[in-house]
Amino acid sequence: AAVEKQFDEFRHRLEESGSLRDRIRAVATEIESTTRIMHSSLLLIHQSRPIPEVLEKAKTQIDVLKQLFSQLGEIVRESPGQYYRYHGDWRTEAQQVVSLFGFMHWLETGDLIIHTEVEEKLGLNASEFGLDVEDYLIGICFMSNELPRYVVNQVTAGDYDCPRKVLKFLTDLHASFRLLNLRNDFLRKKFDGMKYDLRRVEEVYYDVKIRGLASNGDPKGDQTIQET
Amino acid sequence: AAVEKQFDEFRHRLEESGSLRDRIRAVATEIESTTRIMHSSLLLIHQSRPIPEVLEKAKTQIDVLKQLFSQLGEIVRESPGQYYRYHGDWRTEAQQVVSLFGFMHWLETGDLIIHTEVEEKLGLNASEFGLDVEDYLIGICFMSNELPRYVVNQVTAGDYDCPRKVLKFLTDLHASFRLLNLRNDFLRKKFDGMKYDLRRVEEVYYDVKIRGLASNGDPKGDQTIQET
Amino acid sequence: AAVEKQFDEFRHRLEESGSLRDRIRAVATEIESTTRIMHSSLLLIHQSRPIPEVLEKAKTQIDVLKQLFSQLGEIVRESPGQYYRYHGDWRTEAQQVVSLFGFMHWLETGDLIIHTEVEEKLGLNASEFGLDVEDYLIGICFMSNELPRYVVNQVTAGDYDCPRKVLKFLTDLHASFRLLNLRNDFLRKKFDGMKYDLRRVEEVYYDVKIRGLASNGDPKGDQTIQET
Amino acid sequence: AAVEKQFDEFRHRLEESGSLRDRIRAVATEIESTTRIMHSSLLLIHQSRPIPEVLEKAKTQIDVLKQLFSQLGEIVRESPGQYYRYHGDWRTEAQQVVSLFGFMHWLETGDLIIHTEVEEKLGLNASEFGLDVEDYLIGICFMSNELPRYVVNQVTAGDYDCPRKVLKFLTDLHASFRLLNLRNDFLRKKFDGMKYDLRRVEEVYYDVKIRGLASNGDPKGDQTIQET
Amino acid sequence: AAVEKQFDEFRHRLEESGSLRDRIRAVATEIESTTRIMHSSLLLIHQSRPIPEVLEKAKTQIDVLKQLFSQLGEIVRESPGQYYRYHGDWRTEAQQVVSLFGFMHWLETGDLIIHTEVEEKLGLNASEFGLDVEDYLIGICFMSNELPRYVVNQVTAGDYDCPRKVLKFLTDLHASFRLLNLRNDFLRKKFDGMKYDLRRVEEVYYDVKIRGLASNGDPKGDQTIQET
Amino acid sequence: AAVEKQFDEFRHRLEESGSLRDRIRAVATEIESTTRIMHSSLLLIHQSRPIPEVLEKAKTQIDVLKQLFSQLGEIVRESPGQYYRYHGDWRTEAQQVVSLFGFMHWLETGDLIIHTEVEEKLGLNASEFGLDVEDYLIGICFMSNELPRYVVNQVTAGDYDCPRKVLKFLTDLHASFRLLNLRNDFLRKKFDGMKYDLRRVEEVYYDVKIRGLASNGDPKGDQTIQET
Amino acid sequence: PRSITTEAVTPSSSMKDSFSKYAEYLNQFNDKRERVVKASRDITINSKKVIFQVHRISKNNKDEVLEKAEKDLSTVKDQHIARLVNELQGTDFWKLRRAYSPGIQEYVEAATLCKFCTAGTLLNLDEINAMLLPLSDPSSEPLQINILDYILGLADLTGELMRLAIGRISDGELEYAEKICRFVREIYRELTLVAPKMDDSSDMKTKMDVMLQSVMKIENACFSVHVRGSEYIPLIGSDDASYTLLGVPDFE
Amino acid sequence: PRSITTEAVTPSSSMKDSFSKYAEYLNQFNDKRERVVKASRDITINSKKVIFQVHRISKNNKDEVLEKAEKDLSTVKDQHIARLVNELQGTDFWKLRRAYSPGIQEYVEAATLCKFCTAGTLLNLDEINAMLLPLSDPSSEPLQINILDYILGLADLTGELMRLAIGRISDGELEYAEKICRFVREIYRELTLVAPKMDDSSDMKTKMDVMLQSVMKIENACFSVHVRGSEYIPLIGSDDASYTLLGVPDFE
Ligand SMILES: [Mn+2]
Ligand SMILES: [Mn+2]
Repeated sequence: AAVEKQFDEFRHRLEESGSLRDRIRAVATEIESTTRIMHSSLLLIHQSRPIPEVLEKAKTQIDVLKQLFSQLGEIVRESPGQYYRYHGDWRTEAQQVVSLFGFMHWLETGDLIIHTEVEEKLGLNASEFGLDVEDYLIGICFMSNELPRYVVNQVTAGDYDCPRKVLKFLTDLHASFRLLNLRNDFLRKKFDGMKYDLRRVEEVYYDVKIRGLASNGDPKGDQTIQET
Repeated sequence: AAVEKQFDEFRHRLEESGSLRDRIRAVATEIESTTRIMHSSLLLIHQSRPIPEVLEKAKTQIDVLKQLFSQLGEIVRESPGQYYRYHGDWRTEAQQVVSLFGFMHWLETGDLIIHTEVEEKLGLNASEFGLDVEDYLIGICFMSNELPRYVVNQVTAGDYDCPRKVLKFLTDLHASFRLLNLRNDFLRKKFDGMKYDLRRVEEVYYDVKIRGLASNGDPKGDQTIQET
Repeated sequence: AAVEKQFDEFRHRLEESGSLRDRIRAVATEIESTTRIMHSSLLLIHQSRPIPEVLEKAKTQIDVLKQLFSQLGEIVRESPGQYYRYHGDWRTEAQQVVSLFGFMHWLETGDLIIHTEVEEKLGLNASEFGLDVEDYLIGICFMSNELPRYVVNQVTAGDYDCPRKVLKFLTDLHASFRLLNLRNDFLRKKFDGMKYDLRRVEEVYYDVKIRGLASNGDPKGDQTIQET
Repeated sequence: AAVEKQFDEFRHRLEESGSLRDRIRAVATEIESTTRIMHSSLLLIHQSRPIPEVLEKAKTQIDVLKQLFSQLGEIVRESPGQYYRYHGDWRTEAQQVVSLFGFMHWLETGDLIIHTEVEEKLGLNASEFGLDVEDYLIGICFMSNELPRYVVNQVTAGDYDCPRKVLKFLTDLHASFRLLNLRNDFLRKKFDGMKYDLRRVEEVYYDVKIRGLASNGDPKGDQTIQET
Repeated sequence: AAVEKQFDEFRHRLEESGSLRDRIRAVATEIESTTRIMHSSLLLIHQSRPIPEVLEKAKTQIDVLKQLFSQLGEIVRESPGQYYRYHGDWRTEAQQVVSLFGFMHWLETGDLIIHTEVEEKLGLNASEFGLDVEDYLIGICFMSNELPRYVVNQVTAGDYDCPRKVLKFLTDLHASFRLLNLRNDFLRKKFDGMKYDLRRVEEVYYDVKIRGLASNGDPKGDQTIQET
Repeated sequence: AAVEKQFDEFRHRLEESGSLRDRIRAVATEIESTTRIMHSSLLLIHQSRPIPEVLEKAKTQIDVLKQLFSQLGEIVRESPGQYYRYHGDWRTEAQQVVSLFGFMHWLETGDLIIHTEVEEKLGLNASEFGLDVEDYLIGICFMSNELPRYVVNQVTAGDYDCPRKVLKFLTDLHASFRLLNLRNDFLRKKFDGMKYDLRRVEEVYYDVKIRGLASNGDPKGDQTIQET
Repeated sequence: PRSITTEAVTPSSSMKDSFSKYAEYLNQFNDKRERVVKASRDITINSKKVIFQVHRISKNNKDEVLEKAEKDLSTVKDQHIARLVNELQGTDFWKLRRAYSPGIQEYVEAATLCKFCTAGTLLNLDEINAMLLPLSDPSSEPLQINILDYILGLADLTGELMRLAIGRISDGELEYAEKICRFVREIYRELTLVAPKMDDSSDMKTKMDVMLQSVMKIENACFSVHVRGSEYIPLIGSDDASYTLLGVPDFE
Repeated sequence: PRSITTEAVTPSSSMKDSFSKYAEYLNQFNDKRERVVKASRDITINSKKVIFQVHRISKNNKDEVLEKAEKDLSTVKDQHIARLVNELQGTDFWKLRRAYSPGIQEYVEAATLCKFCTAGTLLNLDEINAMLLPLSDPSSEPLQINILDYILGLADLTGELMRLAIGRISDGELEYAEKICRFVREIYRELTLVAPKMDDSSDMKTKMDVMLQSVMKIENACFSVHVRGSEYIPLIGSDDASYTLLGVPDFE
């Protein structure tokens, strides 16, 4: 009977955590679908729509995401100290959010969004329900993958100053990543991909440069990216 | 005796469905072989043969396919309400047919072939024996995979207007697909692949544009993609 | 516009079939969990609990299952003629139900449950939403796998007549299956496994017989298996 | 043109050998289905049906097999010197035939069927289209796997002399196989399995002996196995 | 005694075929090791060493191979009509030989080596001990896999005419293969891979062409691929 | 050139170790074939041939084995400090030797052969080329697997004292093995098998005992095994 | 000569600051993971030794053998689990679970085996966790074994109990074996309902299959003793009714 | 009541003696294996850190970056490999190879990478082994890395060199990248003849495939720079001949 009682309790607790997981998955699915909409809006940037217009449309989803992450946090807090038990169920979605926020932030400011800024935008509180550092870093790698495409399409549309700015940004970002000792194979693989993004942007910059299309032939020490 | 009778009947039914499946497989194999011939003819497009000539040759197989699908329909209708029981046995072939018809239609008209047009060409009747929507969509994804190669070879052969047209088509197609809420399945994976086709075509358009090879010759400020 | 309209409709249809599948999976999960409870009750048979008591407990789940299959039928009927499109989503569960019903039926009557009896118990109607024949047969194979263990434990508990009865039953069942022309598939593999069940029961019967423990007590010249 | 001509010829030859293989597979499938029927008849031996009756029924298939092997031979002879090119397509079936013929022969005569006897029964001619020696040996191993089951069921049915006879036969067979230098391959693995058959038969003989059930009734000092 | 005699004979035959196989494997291992040396020499082509020098070094192995294939032929002829029994033991090596000879021949002449030319170089006699057609075709596919890498490295070394020539060759080769009706087997899979080689070479040709690096220097309207 | 030189040397050394391995494998194959002959002779023990006669025949192979192990030792000593590099190539054979020697030793003396005794019989010198302890232990487990069969056949042949002696021995051996802390999964699995051997021997002992066939009803403290 | 590329190989200082924080975090975290893996390996190897010690029991030496096993088991706890607790102090236990789970499972296996042999009952998760409490610093949340690792360890326990049962039958302790059989059956039955709800149930599915094999091995062994024992009375006709096959009157 | 089974739960004393020897041997050996595994893990993790340090080089900080890498590398040797050497003292190095091979391979990868970056040459096996000599007690046979582990480490080196080459191209050091390309090609070519002769060549076969991918990635990158660079002169017509695409006059 003691045995039976213990296992009854186990079943109960596992059912509880199972239903918790179901609720987490349901929210994660909504996050996923919201990021798809956001991504869809941002894609118009490749068709040379004006940045403010594109951003405005994408930003309408931020509140939705904030709301969803607040739900997620509440669910996860029901089971204190078990953040990482369920982490696998929403981390892909969180990485995608980082990637989109990072891209929008860069479009607006020319800077890298930092870890705490993402937490802030999502209304997260690191001490209770924060954003995992590796997820942040992976999301930034995903953002980097979008940049070559952006540069190519901007040049096609006649914006010849874009390669220089992106190149500066990506060079800095790449150098920053090199400070990390990566172990995690997935993150390392993503970081390897960033090298190719950097190369591609350099090539475009070169194409523009040799044709005398770049507005300012001297990329050295230029800090004017933020000025845009 | 009830048991014996039951197993007698089972044997009968299993033999029936087994032979039905054999017949379906036989027709599917012929469809496969016909699409190979058709594909083979279409491949000449990459060697810059004139479109009408290439299409004409490929079209000779349409009637063969129509005939084969009519056979398929008859077999499947023998077993009413069980279309999806045997669906797995011919769906790869159906997707290939969609892909080829879609490519030919685009070459001829510049438009996307729609679902009912494929059914029509194959003499199918949706209410009895139609084309599954997912098969149609997967076939369209396969068609998209052919486009980057086509663009590359057209530019090599001196047709510098092709990238712009293909890019317009593919951008629209991609946007249409984004409207669908795809589950995490095979179709989703194929659609995710379409992104790479799009990116490659953008790159070719960029190459042509920056070298002033695009029809309007002016690499600056061209907004003609949107205007179309 | 034709394209747009088409994709609108596709989205609609894909969402419909996606949500149908979700609902089917939800019911299938409940069926699975109910069969687990049933199975768990039936396991007590190996601890020599009296058959009526064990069966009574297990039977309390039959109505739950009937109810769930009725839900399943309703969902599937929403999409007429597409039974086999979604079949893969509940067939494992259906096989498990057959296995359990078959075992209970045998414990009660000594006979094989037949296909229509399972349908009846589940309230299914073959013309609308029936039990697939292959699922029935696979379920019966699963049931056969339980018998050697049952025989061993019954003998240990002092029931020396059990091996003879099970052997008779299993020999007949095996012979019935041999009448079917099975393809080289999952069912064939399961059926090939039945041979080992048969062999094990023969060995147990041998052990009992050679020690004169079989009901008629006389290890010599007993031909009663054949006489039944 | 030389290239083209070459490929024309290749296509021709590949089609030929493809269709040959299809025809071989078709005959092999029929052989497989005939051996299933034969095996099904022979299974009654485990239910203590009289040997002559069982054999008679099984023998009705011999002519069918002979006929099928004659077809096989004709097909294979179309492509002289390529027996082993297609060998893999029918060898499992041939091994099964050897196993069944061997078992029947042993039931009738108590002796091992020899290689040429199988060829003869199948109407094969070693110089043109014979039975591969390894297939013969593997088939004999399969036959040995049936013997423990046969002995167990015979003893259950009261035939206490059977274990002694089978043990004698299997000991001899095992000793004969030991004379071969087997490579580490499939045959070796099958032969290693024969050891278990032998051990099981020894155990049954022991059971019968120690209980004084063996024909001479005296469990002490009996050396009759060697005397036979 | 008949049994004993039979097993004596079996032992003899199994030992014979076992030792034959051992000897074949020994020669095949030497062939493998010779082709490795040859391959290793050919790899220098990617470092832009002059073709004649590279070929000369590789050719020193041809006589070794001829010698080894003559040994192989002698061994196989000991067992007439059983070419295909042992075929699996050397076919991978033969395919590799075809691949290397094909690449060398193409480097020298720009043409495809044909089946009989390979046989000739190896001193094979189709009527006694020839080269299997499928092995020839698979070997040619392997050769095709080497070409994209070669083209890339040649362009880097400044040979801008290479892509055009390779593209012409590969397009023809691919077209020839399409004439074959391949079964769904290993060869089919290898051939499907050739498509990717072709696509990669097209891309390299595109890169060269669009920059006006191709020999005729004029990126516009060049149709010279077709003219050859 | 330094690189080249290093790799030349590597190739040389690897070829050396490759040929060393070949020679080891050749000797191991001969050991294997000698143990098969030895095993074959020992198998006659199951047919109740007198122990001295059986042993005498088996012992003729000891010198052959000693000779082969001396060759093995010489080869391995060519490459000092690399015993365990090649160990995997002969360990199965060494285990088999231990098993056979252990069985023979037990038949002769009733005692367990100890590790150093095996080394001695094989002329091994632990400091140079010894017998691995795990191989010894695994070999002893293999020996234990033979004992139930031996007991069964001895009783069948009328030797009713055998079960008691074997039981005593196996009980001791099992208790000794329990002193080990096993990690190696293979050895542990083999040791698990010994439990079943022990059980089987007990069962036979019991069978003999309850029928009053055992010569001496009291198995306690009996040290008379050596007296035989 | 000019160069086209940027010279900015050093990132802007704010970005650099953020990234040195990330770098420090990753370095420390990976080092901790390594230490946890090592503690887990030590727990595994020493728990295995305890299990072997338990398998050394026979009819007459139960007390001493089990006493030693229990002593060794508490050494595992005090030395190696304590190290683990120390490392994990203050981190989310789930984040490094994959690094220490194997050791914990093996410890559960050893602890429940000891308990069954001494008391004949199942050591509850709460009981194990209560024993771990003193290892933790009272100020921070204590390390507690989670349900999943406990159940995974329990699944392996049944394999050890199978070995124990076969051994007990050999030693004549048939009733002991039957007791094990009932116990293992009960665990198996309870787990059938719990297993599918585990976080990663595919692993558990395999373990359930192995467990059923173990149950059946014990059942077959009991069956075999039973049918063999049945021959005793008719053949010898002894009046000593307690003379069963491998009677173990001295068990308990 | 009588019992039929033997009571002899204690083995005969001579058998027991032999088995306690075997038991002691196995215990000690397994403990040693555990310690070796742990040392190997430490070697791996710290060698990986060295590799990351090397990847931090850029055009202007080569010396300082590589200096630190070399320093860290010798710490790995003096601290962790020394532990390994100490454990293995006097045992057959091959017996425990599987336990320490991963660490040694990673060390080879790190050491050869450093050497290539500082000297542009391949660090030979003999050179590595010479550096390990001082770690061993002169009285016993010194630990020497075997060919197999060296080659397996070298195979992984090409992956790191590929990453390095892509990075160098980004930094404008095209010649450096071409140098890597030649170096990796040479290693690949040499290994084609060596790989099939390895003790376990199936592992190596996979590594060879990956290596060819790496070679081709570098070649494709060089190709891409080359064709792009070709456009420069015709369009600008500059007389500055040294103005190549990503010219790196300051490399060497
Ligand atoms: Mn365990
Ligand atoms: Mn690495």
